[in-house]
Amino acid sequence: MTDPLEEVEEALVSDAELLAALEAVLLVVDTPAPTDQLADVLGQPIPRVQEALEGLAAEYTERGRGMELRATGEGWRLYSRDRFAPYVERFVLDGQRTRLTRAALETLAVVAYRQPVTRSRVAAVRGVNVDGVMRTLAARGLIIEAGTDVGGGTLYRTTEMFLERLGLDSLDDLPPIAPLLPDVDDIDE
Amino acid sequence: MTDPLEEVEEALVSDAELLAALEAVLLVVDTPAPTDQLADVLGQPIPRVQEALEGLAAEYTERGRGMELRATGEGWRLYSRDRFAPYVERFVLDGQRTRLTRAALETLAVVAYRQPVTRSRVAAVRGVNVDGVMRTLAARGLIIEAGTDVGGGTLYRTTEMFLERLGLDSLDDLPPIAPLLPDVDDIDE
Amino acid sequence: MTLAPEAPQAPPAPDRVRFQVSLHNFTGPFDLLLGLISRHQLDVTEVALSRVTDDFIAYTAALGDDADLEETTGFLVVAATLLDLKAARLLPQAEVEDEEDLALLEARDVLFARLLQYRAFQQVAALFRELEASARLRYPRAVTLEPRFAELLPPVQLGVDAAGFAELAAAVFRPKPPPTVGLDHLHASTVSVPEQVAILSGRLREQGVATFAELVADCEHGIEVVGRFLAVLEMYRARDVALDQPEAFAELRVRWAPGGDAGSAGLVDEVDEEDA
Repeated sequence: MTDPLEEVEEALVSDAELLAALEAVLLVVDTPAPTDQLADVLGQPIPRVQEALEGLAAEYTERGRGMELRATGEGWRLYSRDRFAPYVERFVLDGQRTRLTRAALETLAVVAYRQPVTRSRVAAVRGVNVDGVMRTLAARGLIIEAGTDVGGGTLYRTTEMFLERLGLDSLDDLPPIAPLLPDVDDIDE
Repeated sequence: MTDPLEEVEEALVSDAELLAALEAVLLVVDTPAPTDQLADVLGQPIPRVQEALEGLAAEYTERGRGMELRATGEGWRLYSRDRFAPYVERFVLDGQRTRLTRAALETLAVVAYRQPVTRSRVAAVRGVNVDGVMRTLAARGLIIEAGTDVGGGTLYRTTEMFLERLGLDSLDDLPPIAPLLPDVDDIDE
Repeated sequence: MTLAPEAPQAPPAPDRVRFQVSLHNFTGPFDLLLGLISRHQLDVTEVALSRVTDDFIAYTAALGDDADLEETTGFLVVAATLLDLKAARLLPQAEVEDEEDLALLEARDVLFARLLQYRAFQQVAALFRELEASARLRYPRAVTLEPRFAELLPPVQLGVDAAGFAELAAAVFRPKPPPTVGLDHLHASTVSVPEQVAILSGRLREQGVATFAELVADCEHGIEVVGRFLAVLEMYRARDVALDQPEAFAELRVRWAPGGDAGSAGLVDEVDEEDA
C-alpha cells in the first residue's frame, strides 16, 4: 500500500498547492510554529516553505483579508487583522465566556483529582476528545503544564487561581471524592 | 467621542470589507457560531450576513484555499480542507495517533454492537482472550466501564470519542449488522 | 491477511517451521479457521470443515510452547471439534441418528454459527477501518485566543463551591449506567443448573417417575423452570433419567433410570461459562 502522504506531497510541486496546504496547517496552529517544523510537516525544503510563508502573509495583506499571518520569534501563526479587532472583541465578550461550560468543569475535575495527568488520560476518563477544552482551561489560567510523564506526554496540574476560585488554600483542602465513589481507582486501570 | 465600532460598521457597507470582517471573527470561533450571533456582532442584517457567509464558503472552495467554511446544525466554523488532512494530521498528532490493530478493531466492533457487554462475552465471540486489547481500548478512551451485569461482570460500552473517531453522530448511525449475521443473538445465549 | 505462500498439502513435517511463523498472523482459533476456509475457497456455510481439519490440526500442533495455556486450549477445543466432525464423515453413515450423531451435528452448527458471527464482526471491523480513515479529514479551528482578546475576558467563574466541585468530580468518575432497560425488577435470583440437577435427582430417586409439571410445581420464577428443564436435559444426557413424551406438546414424563456411564457434563460447562 502506498503512503497517502507521499502521493499528496508530490502534489505540492505546484506553488498554489503548497500555499493551500500551508494554510490548512496554519489553521490549526495554536502556539506559533517555526518554519522548519512546517517544512517538515509538508515534506518540503525549508527555504521553499519560508518563501511560501512570506508570500502568503503578503497576499493576505494585499487582498485585505480578515486574517494576518505573522512571524514572532517562535514562529508563524494566524491572527485576526488589527482593523477588525473591535468586532472580534465584541464577539469574544458576547458569548457566555465568564462561566465555564459543563464540559470544561468536568475536564477540570479530572485534572484536579488526578494531577499531574496527561491529556490522553483525561480524554480516556471523559471518553471524549478534550484538546479544545484543555486549551481553554489553560488559557483561563485554571490549569498549567507540569513536565512530562515517562511516555513523553505533557502533564497538567491545576493552578493557584483554581484554588482561589474554589476558595481553598491548598490542594489538600479539596474534598475527598473517595467516599462518594468507593472504587474510583479501579476505573481506568 | 465617537464609538470606534460605529465607525468601522460604516465601513462594512462594502461587501469585501464585510467578508474580511467575518473572516477576522471566524478566526476566533472555537465552537460553531450561529449566523444571528455573527450578524449581531457585525451590526448587519442577518440575511446579508448569511449571504456573505455562503459567499465566503464558496470563495474558499473555488480558489482551492487550505481552509473550508462549513455550517453544521449549530453554526459556522472554519476547518482545514479535507484534501490536506495528511499534513494537518501530521502536525496535530505529531505521530501520536497510531492506527488501531485488527484485533483492536474487531474487539471494538463486538463492543459497539453488543454494548453494554462483559469482557468474557467479547472473548467468547472472538474466541480469544481480549483482556489486553480491552485495556488498550479503554486507555485510549474508545470504550469505558458501564456498571456490572447481574453476574457481577464489568460491562463496557463505547464512548463519544469512538463515535467521533468514526465520524458518526450517534450509535444509531452504525450500519446494521443483521444482514451480515442471521440470528446472531441466539448463538451464545 | 497474509498466509504462508504454500498450502500445507505437502507433508506437514518439513513445513513445521513455516507454520510457526504463520501462526502469528492469526488472533485465535476462529481467525485461523476462517483463514483456512477462505484459502481453500470454501464457503463457510458449506460442509467445509473436514477439508480444513488437517491444516488446522497442523497449525495447532505447531503452537508448541509459544502460546500460553489459555490460547492453546482455545485452539485445541476447536481442533477436537473438527477432528470429531471429520471422523464422523469418514465412518460409514449409520442409519439411526443416535445421540452422538446429534451431538456432532450440534457441535458443527455451533461452530458454524460462531464462525459466521466472527466473520460478521470481522467485516464490521473492516468497515470501521474505512469509516475511521474518512472521518477526520477536516480539522476544526480551535485555538487559544490571542492575548489581546483573552485579556478582555472577565475572571472565570466556576459556578460551584468546593463541595459541589467534588460532587461533580465523583459524577465524572462514576461508571455511567449502560443505556439499557433495567431488568432488576424482573428477577433477582440466579439459578444454577447443577443445583437443580441435585434437587431433581433427590426427588426422582425417591419417586421413581414424575411429570415435568410436577417437577416444577414449586418453582416461583420462570428462570427456575428454565433451570430445571436444563437440568432434565443434562440428566438425560448423563443417562440418569429416561424421558417419555408420546407426541409433541404432550406431557413429559421423567423416569429415574441410572444406566449409562454418568460422565459427560458438557451442558453444565456451557451454562457455567455464561455465568462467569
